[in-house]
Amino acid sequence: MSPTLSAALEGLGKIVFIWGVVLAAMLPNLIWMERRIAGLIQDRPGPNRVGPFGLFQAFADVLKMFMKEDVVPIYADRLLHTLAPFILLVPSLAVVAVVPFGSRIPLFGREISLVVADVNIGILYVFALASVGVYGLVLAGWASNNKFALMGGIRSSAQVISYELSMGLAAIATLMAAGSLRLTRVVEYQANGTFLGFLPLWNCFTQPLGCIIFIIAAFAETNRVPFDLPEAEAELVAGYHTEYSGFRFGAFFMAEYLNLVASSMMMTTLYFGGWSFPFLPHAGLAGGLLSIAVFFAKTMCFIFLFMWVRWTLPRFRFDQLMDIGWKALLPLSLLNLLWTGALVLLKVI
Amino acid sequence: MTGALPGVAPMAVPPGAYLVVGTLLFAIGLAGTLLKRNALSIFLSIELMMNAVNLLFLTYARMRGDMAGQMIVFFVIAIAAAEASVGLAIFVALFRVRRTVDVDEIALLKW
Amino acid sequence: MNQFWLIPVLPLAGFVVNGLVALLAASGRAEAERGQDQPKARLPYGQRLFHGVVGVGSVGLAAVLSFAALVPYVLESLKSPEGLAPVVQHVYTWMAAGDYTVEVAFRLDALSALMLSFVTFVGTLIHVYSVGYMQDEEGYGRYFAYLNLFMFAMLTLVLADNLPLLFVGWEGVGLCSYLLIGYYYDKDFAVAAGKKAFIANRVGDLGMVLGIFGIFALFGTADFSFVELAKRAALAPGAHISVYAVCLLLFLGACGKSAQVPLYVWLPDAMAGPTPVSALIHAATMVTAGVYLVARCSAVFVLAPDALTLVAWIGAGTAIFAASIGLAQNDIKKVLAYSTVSQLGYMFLACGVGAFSAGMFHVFTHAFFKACLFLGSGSVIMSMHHEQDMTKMGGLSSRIPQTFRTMLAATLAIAGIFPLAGFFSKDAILGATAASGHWALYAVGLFTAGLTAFYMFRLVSMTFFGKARGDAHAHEHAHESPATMTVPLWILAAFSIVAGFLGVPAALGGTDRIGRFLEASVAHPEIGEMSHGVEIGLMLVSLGVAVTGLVWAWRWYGRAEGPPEAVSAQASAFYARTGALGKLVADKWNVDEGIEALVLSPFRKIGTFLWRGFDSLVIDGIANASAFLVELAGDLMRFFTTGHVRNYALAFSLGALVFILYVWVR
Amino acid sequence: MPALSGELVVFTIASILAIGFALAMVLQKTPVRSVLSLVVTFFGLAIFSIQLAAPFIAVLQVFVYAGAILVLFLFVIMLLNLSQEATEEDARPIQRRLGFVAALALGGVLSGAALRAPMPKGVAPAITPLADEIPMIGRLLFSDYLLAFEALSFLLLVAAVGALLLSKRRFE
Repeated sequence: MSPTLSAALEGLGKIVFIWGVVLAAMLPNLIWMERRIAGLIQDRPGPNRVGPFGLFQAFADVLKMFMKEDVVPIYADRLLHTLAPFILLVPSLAVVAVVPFGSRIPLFGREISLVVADVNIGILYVFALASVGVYGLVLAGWASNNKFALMGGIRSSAQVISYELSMGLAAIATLMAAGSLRLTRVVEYQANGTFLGFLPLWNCFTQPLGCIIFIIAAFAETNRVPFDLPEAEAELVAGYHTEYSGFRFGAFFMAEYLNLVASSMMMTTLYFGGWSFPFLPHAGLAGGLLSIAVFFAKTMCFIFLFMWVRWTLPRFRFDQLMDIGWKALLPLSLLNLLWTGALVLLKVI
Repeated sequence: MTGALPGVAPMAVPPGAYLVVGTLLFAIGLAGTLLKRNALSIFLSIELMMNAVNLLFLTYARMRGDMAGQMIVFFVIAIAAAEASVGLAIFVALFRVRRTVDVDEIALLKW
Repeated sequence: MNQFWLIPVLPLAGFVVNGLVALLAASGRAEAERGQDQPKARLPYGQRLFHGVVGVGSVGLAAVLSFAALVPYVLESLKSPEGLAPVVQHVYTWMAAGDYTVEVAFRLDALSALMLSFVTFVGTLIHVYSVGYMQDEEGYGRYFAYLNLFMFAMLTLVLADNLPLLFVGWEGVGLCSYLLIGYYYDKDFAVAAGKKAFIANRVGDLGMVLGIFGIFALFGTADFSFVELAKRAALAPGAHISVYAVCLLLFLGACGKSAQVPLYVWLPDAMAGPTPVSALIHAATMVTAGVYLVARCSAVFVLAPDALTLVAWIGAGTAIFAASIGLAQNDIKKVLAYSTVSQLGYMFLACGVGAFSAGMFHVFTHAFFKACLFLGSGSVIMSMHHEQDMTKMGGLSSRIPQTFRTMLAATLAIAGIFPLAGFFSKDAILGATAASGHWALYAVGLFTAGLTAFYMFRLVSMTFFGKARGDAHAHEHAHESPATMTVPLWILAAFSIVAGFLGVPAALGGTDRIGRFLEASVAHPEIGEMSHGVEIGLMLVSLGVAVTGLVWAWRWYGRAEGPPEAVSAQASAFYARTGALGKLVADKWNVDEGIEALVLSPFRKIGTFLWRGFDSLVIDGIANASAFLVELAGDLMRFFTTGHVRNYALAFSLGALVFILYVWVR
Repeated sequence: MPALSGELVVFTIASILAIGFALAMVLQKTPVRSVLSLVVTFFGLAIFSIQLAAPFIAVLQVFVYAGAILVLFLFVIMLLNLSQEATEEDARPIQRRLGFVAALALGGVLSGAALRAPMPKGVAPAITPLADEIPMIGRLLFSDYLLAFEALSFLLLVAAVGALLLSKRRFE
């Protein structure tokens, strides 16, 4: 096999694997999971009829959506109205490409790095895409030609721009610690080393403040409760997707869960050591496979956290949201930057 | 494109092509600036012009193998951010008073 | 005691302390009195005590120090036939330019010792006097601060070892003179008088500065070592200035400071200041600085006999001119002011005929009796509740006997009555003038002596004799001054009587100690010999003239009495007896009017022309024309100024297009 | 003629996208659509940047321009609810014609000038290996461009304060 061809095959394999896992294995189950967790928290069974434990409920839901009529309001901007859900989908899918989902596995005589694209500007790339994602919401809101939708769109643009700032500043601290924008380097840095002698050198331990800020900002970026003001069903009917139905509403639905997955992956990668876990080997074939398992386990934990929070906390008011973003998170993220800088300077980490 | 180091490889595309695209984008932006009447559209056109110039800078930097061009672009982008925030704030304030952002209706330069 | 740099520094410290405290107190007072209608004029006793102690103390200490320095020096000097070499003390280098350095250095030699003695002595007495005289004044602290500053400047002037440093003192005393003349800054005439003094002095100072440059050009140094060079006539090679010119320039400076014709006009007006200031600055010390300068540079003047002759004539002319004006003044201080000018003329006359030591002798004696007279007049004025017009006085001899007696002694001294101080010093001058063979100058001097006796006795007669004129109430309440004022008077009167014995001429069996003492410092060119018999004869003649003047004044004014209506008669008595000439004299020879007509008015006309003709028409025309052009251009540009930002952007890009094309095509 | 390589293909597609959507941006009557067209143009420009060995700039362009500035534009447009451009006739038709001419002429002249400028012969010298680019930019920012960098930070602060003040409602 020529090197070029084998490299191409390797890349293709990784792409198929990661997107296959995310789209085919995780997404449908997430829908089921969310509803079951909601049931758990609200002390009710949740979906349990379709298939064992109601596991096929997601397929039933998707089928239902595809069957429904796809309505486009008459005064809507037809092109943008159609485009908006897919604009929302693309960035989340693209983010997954740079996430290192495992260490290296030796396969077919090759040392395979378990990341689709190990770009040198990894973190920036993630933020660039995340910042573009907001177009989907804004356009959906605007194109619908509906005042509730418009309000949702405006809210989401303001919210995303505001929280992107704190999120970025928090993430900059992690790359300061690792000394690279490359996500594989960030994970390797966390995997090799200890903090204070007994803790793994995970960023969540060295910069707890940054970690909390990032998580909060991630909630806001994904428009999840308690930051789901763009949809805010109590005020704006359904916010930006008021005028969506059927297949395109399903796309929004999917995008939301994709965002959830992508955010959880980023949290895992940036703050919780990615695919590494103390005392577990990650070299060799077995270690490589184990690292993949560790990574997805951590990701699932965060997904669970998202859902847990969603069914637990009430929603913020918009002015509260802005206050938290600008008056609390932004200064705190600067403080975190200082803190991390001091740690780096004092050679503690 | 992993593994490829574009900085080391010779340019596969003639630099002149970048320059022509850059100047064309600049001209389009200029046309927008001169022909549009919505202040925000004019502003957008100006952003396009700036980015066209950025492209020229990057091309020259690549041609000369010099980082200075990239640094200038970095600064241009940062200044554009400042300019956009202030400019848009001005338009918002203006709109509150005049209920329009049509530049032909806000001929305040002649008083 | 050779740390005599402390002598000027002590009053400086006094100035700083007094000035700061006065400033703080004044600001505090302004704070406290905000909203009150009547500001309290008189300071609290504590403050007055503080200012008095600091003011008098610093100057008194300086006086003690200076006597501690100069008494041993003088005694030592009188023992050696050649005199002692000057003691010079370097403090620090002020400026260094190439090879030449200007040091802050102080010098004690015969001349400065003489000046130092009476400056500190009289200065201290006047400070003490001021404690009483100024007690009702609001600016008590300010007054003492200025007076201390003046003492610092005067002592710097006297002790300086080089002309630049001397010039510092020279300008310093000028500044203080200005400040103190304008002490009553809320009175227009005082402010005007201050400005007049300042401006007149600037004219002289210009000559002074140029004269210093000239000295430097002539001798290559401005240290007083040039005096030695001048004695050997060792001019620097390639000096492009004549000694004559340098002497004239220096003399111009001296004229300004010492109020000689034609720059004397400021001194009579300077009487607007408080009377002790008149006594200290405008009679005893500062105004003699010019004489001191000429004496200091006497060796240079000797090299230019023509310049000396000019000095003599200016001096004599000033003497008789000022004396004649003094004849008809009714303001008691004005009389004394013109008297001062006249006496200064005498001093320059002495210098002019080559008798520099005689001139300095007169400076010395004059300091005592003129200070005494001024302080006495201050006492009179105070007792008359600030009345200065002599026609409203009279009969005060019984009301203020101490003042009367001391002033009478000083009057006799200035009139040249044997054996008081003025007799010896004036006669030294007249004798030297006669010996030099300038009989015309002698005649002028002699006549002036008669005039002096006349106007001085006229002053005494109008003030103290006869019956009270003017406000009877004021006369009844006239009271003797406090001891702080009378004690200095007595001391000064005593010195007016005895100071002359320092210079008893050989003809009267003396040894002219002061003359011999000064020989070390000033030039003493050959003047000419006179036998003792002739000298005694001349003395008798001048004594006779003086007595004649006294008697004449007594006959005209001594018994003048009568009710208040007689005031005008009293005033016009002089005109009645002297006719048109008297009127002219009483009008001060119309000098101020002449200056107005010949100098100021042309200047004003030129100024008016420049204003109306040049500025209004040409300058404003240019300005207006350019404004018009701009307006025109603006009208033109208005067409392009649409206010539409897109038009501007279009014009901008078209301009850019043209520019790029130009660059490309070129 | 350079060989038809993958890079050239990418360039061609990107330039068609960039120019096409730039034109669309100008021709659109709807501000929102203009913004979206510009976003696409910027993505084309980002591709150029990557091709010109400036991936950092490319990401920055997407991040700052597409992700922040243009979202801000959208926000303002939606806040002011601007839907259509004014339709009535231009008061000064000369502006329209002259503007068109000027843009055309300037574009022509500038491309001409750019093309006629002397090109470096042979292989362009390497900027840096890709991996070292970002640390290098960081080092340059804090050494050679320190003054500019600090001035820039001050400018951003002033701009933030200014924007805040301008957009604040004044309660009298």
